[in-house]
Amino acid sequence: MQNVISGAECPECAAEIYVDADARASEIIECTDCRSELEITSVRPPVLSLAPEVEEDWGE
Amino acid sequence: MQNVISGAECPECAAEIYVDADARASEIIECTDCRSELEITSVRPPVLSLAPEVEEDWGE
Amino acid sequence: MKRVAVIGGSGYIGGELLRLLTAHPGVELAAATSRRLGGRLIDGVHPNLRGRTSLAFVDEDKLEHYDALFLATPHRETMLRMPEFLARAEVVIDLSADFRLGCADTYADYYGVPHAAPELVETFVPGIPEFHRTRLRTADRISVPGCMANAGILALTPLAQAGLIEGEVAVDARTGSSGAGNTAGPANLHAERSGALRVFAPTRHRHEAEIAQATGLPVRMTATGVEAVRGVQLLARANVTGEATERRIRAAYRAVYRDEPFVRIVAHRKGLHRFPDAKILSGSNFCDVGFAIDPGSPQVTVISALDNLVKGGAGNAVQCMNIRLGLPEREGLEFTGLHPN
Amino acid sequence: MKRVAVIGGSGYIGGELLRLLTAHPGVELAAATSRRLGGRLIDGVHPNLRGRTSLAFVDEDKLEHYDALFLATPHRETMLRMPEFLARAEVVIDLSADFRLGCADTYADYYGVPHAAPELVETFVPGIPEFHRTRLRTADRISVPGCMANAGILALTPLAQAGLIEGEVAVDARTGSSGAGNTAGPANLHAERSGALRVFAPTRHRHEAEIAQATGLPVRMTATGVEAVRGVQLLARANVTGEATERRIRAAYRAVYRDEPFVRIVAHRKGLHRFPDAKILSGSNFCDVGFAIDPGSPQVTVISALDNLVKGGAGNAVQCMNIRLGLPEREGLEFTGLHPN
Amino acid sequence: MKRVAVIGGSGYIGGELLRLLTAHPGVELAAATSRRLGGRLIDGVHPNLRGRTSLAFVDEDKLEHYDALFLATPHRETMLRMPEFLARAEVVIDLSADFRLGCADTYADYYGVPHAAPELVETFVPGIPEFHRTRLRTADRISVPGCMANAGILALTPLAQAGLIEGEVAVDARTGSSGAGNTAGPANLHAERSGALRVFAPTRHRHEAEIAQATGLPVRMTATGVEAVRGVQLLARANVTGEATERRIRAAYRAVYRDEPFVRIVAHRKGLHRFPDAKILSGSNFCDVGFAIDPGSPQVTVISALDNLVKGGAGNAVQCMNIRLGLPEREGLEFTGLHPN
Amino acid sequence: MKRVAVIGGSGYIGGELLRLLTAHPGVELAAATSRRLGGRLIDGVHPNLRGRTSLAFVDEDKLEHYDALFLATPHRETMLRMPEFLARAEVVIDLSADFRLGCADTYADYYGVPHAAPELVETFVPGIPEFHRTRLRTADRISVPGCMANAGILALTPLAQAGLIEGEVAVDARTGSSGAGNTAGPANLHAERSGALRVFAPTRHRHEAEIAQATGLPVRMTATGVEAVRGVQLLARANVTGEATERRIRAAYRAVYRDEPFVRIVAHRKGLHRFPDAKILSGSNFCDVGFAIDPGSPQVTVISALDNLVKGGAGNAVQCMNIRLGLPEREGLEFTGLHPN
Ligand SMILES: NC(=O)c1ccc[n+]([C@@H]2O[C@H](COP(=O)([O-])OP(=O)(O)OC[C@H]3O[C@@H](n4cnc5c(N)ncnc54)[C@H](OP(=O)(O)O)[C@@H]3O)[C@@H](O)[C@H]2O)c1
Ligand SMILES: NC(=O)c1ccc[n+]([C@@H]2O[C@H](COP(=O)([O-])OP(=O)(O)OC[C@H]3O[C@@H](n4cnc5c(N)ncnc54)[C@H](OP(=O)(O)O)[C@@H]3O)[C@@H](O)[C@H]2O)c1
Ligand SMILES: NC(=O)c1ccc[n+]([C@@H]2O[C@H](COP(=O)([O-])OP(=O)(O)OC[C@H]3O[C@@H](n4cnc5c(N)ncnc54)[C@H](OP(=O)(O)O)[C@@H]3O)[C@@H](O)[C@H]2O)c1
Ligand SMILES: NC(=O)c1ccc[n+]([C@@H]2O[C@H](COP(=O)([O-])OP(=O)(O)OC[C@H]3O[C@@H](n4cnc5c(N)ncnc54)[C@H](OP(=O)(O)O)[C@@H]3O)[C@@H](O)[C@H]2O)c1
Ligand SMILES: [Zn+2]
Ligand SMILES: [Zn+2]
Repeated sequence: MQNVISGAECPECAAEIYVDADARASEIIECTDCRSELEITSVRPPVLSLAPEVEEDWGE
Repeated sequence: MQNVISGAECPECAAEIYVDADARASEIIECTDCRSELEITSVRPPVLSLAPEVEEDWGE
Repeated sequence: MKRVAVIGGSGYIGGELLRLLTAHPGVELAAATSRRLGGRLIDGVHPNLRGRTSLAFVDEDKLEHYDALFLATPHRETMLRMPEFLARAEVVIDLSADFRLGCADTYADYYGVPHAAPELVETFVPGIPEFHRTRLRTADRISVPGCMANAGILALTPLAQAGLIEGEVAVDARTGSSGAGNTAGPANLHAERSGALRVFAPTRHRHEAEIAQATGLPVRMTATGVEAVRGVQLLARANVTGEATERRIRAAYRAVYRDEPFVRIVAHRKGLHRFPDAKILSGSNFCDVGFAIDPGSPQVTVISALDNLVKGGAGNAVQCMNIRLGLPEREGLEFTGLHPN
Repeated sequence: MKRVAVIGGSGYIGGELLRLLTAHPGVELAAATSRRLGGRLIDGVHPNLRGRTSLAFVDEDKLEHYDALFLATPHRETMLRMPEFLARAEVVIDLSADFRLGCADTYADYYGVPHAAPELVETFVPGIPEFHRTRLRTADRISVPGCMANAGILALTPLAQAGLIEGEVAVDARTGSSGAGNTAGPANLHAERSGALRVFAPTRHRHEAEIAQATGLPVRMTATGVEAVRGVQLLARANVTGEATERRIRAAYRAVYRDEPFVRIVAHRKGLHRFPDAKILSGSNFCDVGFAIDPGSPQVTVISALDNLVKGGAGNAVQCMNIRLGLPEREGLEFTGLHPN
Repeated sequence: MKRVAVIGGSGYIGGELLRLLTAHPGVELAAATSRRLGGRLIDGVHPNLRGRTSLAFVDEDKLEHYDALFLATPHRETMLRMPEFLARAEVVIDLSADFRLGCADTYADYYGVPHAAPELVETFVPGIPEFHRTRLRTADRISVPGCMANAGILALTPLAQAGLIEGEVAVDARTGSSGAGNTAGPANLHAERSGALRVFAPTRHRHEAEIAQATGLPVRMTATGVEAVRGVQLLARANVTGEATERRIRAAYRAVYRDEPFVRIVAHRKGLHRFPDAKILSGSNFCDVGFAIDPGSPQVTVISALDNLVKGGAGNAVQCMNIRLGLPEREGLEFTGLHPN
Repeated sequence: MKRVAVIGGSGYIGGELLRLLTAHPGVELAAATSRRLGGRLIDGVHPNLRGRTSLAFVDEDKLEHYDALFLATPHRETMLRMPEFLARAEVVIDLSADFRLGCADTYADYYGVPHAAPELVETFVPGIPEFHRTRLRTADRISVPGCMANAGILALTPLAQAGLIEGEVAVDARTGSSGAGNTAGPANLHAERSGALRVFAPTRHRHEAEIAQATGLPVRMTATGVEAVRGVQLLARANVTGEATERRIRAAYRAVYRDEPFVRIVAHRKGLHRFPDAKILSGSNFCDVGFAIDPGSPQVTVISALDNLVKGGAGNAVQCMNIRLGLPEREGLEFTGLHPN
């Protein structure tokens, strides 16, 4: 794996999330476990918050 | 491959057929290429003839 | 190289074993039996093996002694012949249902006949690597779980072990047609089975007993045949002890499956593929396990899926063999699965 | 002859209404609207109607006044336009979800938006002939239940009314792809949807609220998309008050459905077709209802099936129309269903 | 009311006849035989008939004399018993292949056995209303064409009669699994047949002889089993005499089919449903016929589709019956077909 | 280790390339692009890759220089961007249709637009290992044939090269829905596409031009969408020069394919699987080729089948890459295929 910073946690499911070392605050990344969209609130130390969700309609 | 005798030919499709060294005359084997049922007429030298076919009905 | 053989090689589980074993770099497939097709090329009934093997089925009297012997023979018949089979190999891996249930009464209850060899049952180790890996390393007799049973065991055991479930578990299983083997009859005639939603076991499906035994939970199970050749999906509901939160449930699964090579946790918030679906698992040895919480409800809904012929049978058996023979556990089982499919 | 019209005639429910109404001897199909396809022949999108009608879709501004008007338009949008629709016909039969739930809060909770016309909701009579036939005879506003909801309501109401159920009911629904309508998107792309076992609602499917309201029972519902174009099958589990015997359950169903034209009790001991299966119901207006008892258990397993576009939608709506307009209740709905299919 | 009966009522064609005849307002279904299921309710094997009839199968020795008798029995066996059948009814309508081919040598060639009753063959009128309606009005013996044969005959005869075809016609047929009847065997096991593209007749399918006889054209035919329960689609290619223009071809079809109740010309420039597709024909008595021209090529590509059990069998037979018994030709055959399906 | 990348990684061919390349022991998948999904995990749209890779899609501006670059982008658009792509890699392997046809007029004729980079076309070597292996060893630009085209080329070239065919070849292709890519629209909506027998190209399918070019034979081609996600089957008819005997035809195939790793001759006298069927080829890189002779007729019927995403696309492309990069030709392509499936 490239240059990543560990220590962030998904606020939804507590997965450990690796943030790219060259990421910037306000970038959106996905949680690998629950696939929530997470906003990088801070890079050092890495802090994540839940990004606003676009509703998906699973209809049927 | 185990002990086999080569040189026989499928009378239907000309595939080269390998006959087990311990096969006996009148045994039925399958042609690997066209899947005809072949009767071993002679083992040494190996000679094969087409075995009588059981009709298959592919219906529909 | 280890030499292995398959009894009942002409059936669907037999064929799947042949697919996996002919491509397995660590073993030599030495023989596959069929009572009906002795002498015929095995790719005649398993056309996917064309070009992969020139093996023909052998009659049972041609059998030798093997490092491992797989039994892909029907339940109720396998137990009658187990003593002969045990004499033929170092390790016997049984895919039938006959040596899965520890209690002979339960067997009689679910299979309708008394067990023919009750004294042998406890000599078998369950073929469930996720929970019996250590014992499997030295097991000479392995009994692989049923296809739906395995989907249920892998879905529920982590929660049961973590003490997260209370009361009865309601299990609803859906299965493809290959689960019933390749004997033609009115029930699996294409025109009847195609597109069916056939509740063939509204209560008391046999795999209920296996899940209950493995998890220690009271289980009620229904089973429905759905349009598919391969594939099992299982949906279970249970009450959660304490608060039913995503974190507690997910933590229990993570703790158990973090390093498992063939179990994936699939419970996503978005996307088209949020929960386990057998559609993408055909041919692969994965069991996908997921769950959902209904905020405000004390229940958890658990979903799992696998290919009945692979992680639900032949693949799982090969995984057990790998463990027992000291081969890399994933060897011969790396196929990814297809999408779309 | 009564003159009827369909709003949203280009969709799947709209098309099914057109199929039934063009062949109905007691009414004249006077108009079908489409916003996209005004002026185009209706058999362009509904090719089964070739040779059956030469009607073209009309724009809404061409609408006149009708004896009955069917609304086959999306939920959330139908409520916005209900006042206009009500002005257009003696009887309005709404197939959308907007006027099914009596409680505006429940609507908001399940549909994610506040109700736009809460004052109108109670003016609608539920389009469930089996339980509201008398009111339907004079109802000017009819709200037809959802496809899975109707399967659940018909399966559970007789037991609920007989006081045979206690505690929560767990409902597991399976549905074909036409239930999602004809708007193309990633979720119903053939390569993705084909062969899927997609748990699209692991908890809280919207029809849960309808079943709970109609039966008075607490309900938890999951829904899975299965390989089928048409068809819903529903499997429910509940605890029985008192002894769970076949006789008590069957008696409850018989008492309610003995003379119903479109509900059949299917719970057989043998045969290939022991329980309801949507496979044989395509095109027919039947809802089949069955059940099973697990001796020694306090539970009943209830199974029902229907064609979502017919008894789960357009057929049921036509049945309501027949009742309301004084036509024979079965008229135009006699198609038997196909086997094999 | 005319009294009719069905021999071989337990099979797929038999079941389809029962579906149509129980719902037919102009006749009374008096008896349906089965050698295996005498005394059993007919809705046991034909579950779609639940609630529609309480008839049970009868043994053949219970047969009386009928206005019309349908034979839904296998080829090669029907001819052996034809004399008995002829004695049982005013009109015999045979759905087997045994009395379709005028030439006994051709029969022997395609069916592998000599014909057992060659003297009877010419006493049968072909059950093809589109080309033998007048003779059918008074025919006491009717031999209905094969399912793929009828699709071919209806597709090609108008062009043949108009002298538009020269040289050999290449016919490629695709068929669903119900075309093979309901006897279970390896070939129609769901897991094998599902999703198959099985070229079961790469050359010389039996229906080739029927199409050649009816059209007078030299025909070469292949047949492939595709994923479907019902449905036949046929694609044919031929060289056109003179200029191959859409106008000439369409005119030939129009001239013949303009007033036919059950043949539709489907050859559109746009839309999703430009050519005949069996998918929307399930249960209906339509045969859709279309064609395409490749500008600059001397060929025409002809496409037709039907439901093998309806216009390819039972429905066509009922249409013949209607003609013969003086009933309205469409009676009992009005089902529109489903979309989507 | 060689570093490779995929443009258009979010599509169906892109996803199949990712499946094969992530599991390929001889190369490192360095990047996959998507314009829509940059930054998203690739297993979001390709759920089969869960646990196999943690790669995310990248925007094109993140691309570096690679040993090999695969283009899984649409025709008509790929040619516009080819110069940029060529600058990005040692070897470019194009899966689009844009550089397959040697003649710019033919391209314009079949694709409806003039070619944007006609001067580049002849710099591409056809990605057909069976007939261009030597040139592929050093080719820097490879253009892989279309899915149906490849099935046709592999089926017909041996006969054409042996001079066994005279006159026009009639090709009839059947294809699954993944052949159309993953853009949702009315044509591939599940409810419409499921169970369809849709003649979407009654004449002049685009792959006709590719087959004609590769074989030198005049070809007329039709194409029908059938119920399948993956899979192409092709049936062709041609007149044989000289006597049409099994031996002559089989000898021609044997001579060419005897040592080919991924072409199997399947033309059997008996069994359920006598001819090529795509059903057992899903996920595998085989193309099965078979034929039948009608004794007494001058024609041969040729049948071939493959998985459109593998030997019809991504697998074939990886085979070309293996050849070009000096890797073992079968590497990463050994998957056997499933039966039943
Ligand atoms: N299908 C599944 O998804 C699945 C999953 C897990 C476990 N299993 C278990 O695996 C076993 C095989 O299942 P299957 O689905 O493969 O069934 P199958 O397709 O019916 O195959 C069973 C094979 O066993 C052979 N056989 C039958 N009776 C035998 C006997 N008395 N002695 C020796 N061989 C006999 C038969 O071959 P010949 O007649 O040619 O000798 C037959 O091909 C069963 O116990 C089943 O419960 C199945
Ligand atoms: N599918 C089922 O199984 C089923 C069963 C029971 C009830 N329902 C309900 O029936 C309704 C229709 O469902 P469906 O499956 O037929 O959906 P659909 O296929 O998407 O059709 C809806 C039709 O409504 C029209 N439409 C959309 N928005 C409209 C608006 N604002 N005003 C007027 N017309 C509008 C559209 O036609 P144009 O764009 O051409 O105008 C469209 O064809 C929904 O409320 C659904 O919940 C569906
Ligand atoms: N399937 C089609 O699409 C189709 C279309 C057009 C025409 N046909 C023709 O229709 C006929 C029936 O086809 P099917 O598909 O319905 O076949 P099927 O499902 O196999 O049914 C044939 C029925 O005939 C009965 N039967 C068999 N042998 C008999 C005998 N010697 N005497 C009296 N009854 C006998 C059997 O019933 P019991 O064993 O219960 O007595 C069986 O159910 C065949 O001739 C077929 O070629 C079929
Ligand atoms: N499907 C088959 O069976 C098959 C077989 C052989 C060859 N092919 C050929 O392979 C190519 C891809 O087919 P497919 O079936 O995979 O189609 P697809 O599923 O539609 O995927 C095409 C992908 O290309 C990307 N794309 C579209 N326009 C682009 C552009 N202008 N620049 C860069 N990327 C672009 C899109 O990704 P984003 O929008 O995410 O960027 C899209 O996911 C086509 O040329 C097709 O003819 C297909
Ligand atoms: Zn998370
Ligand atoms: Zn041969």
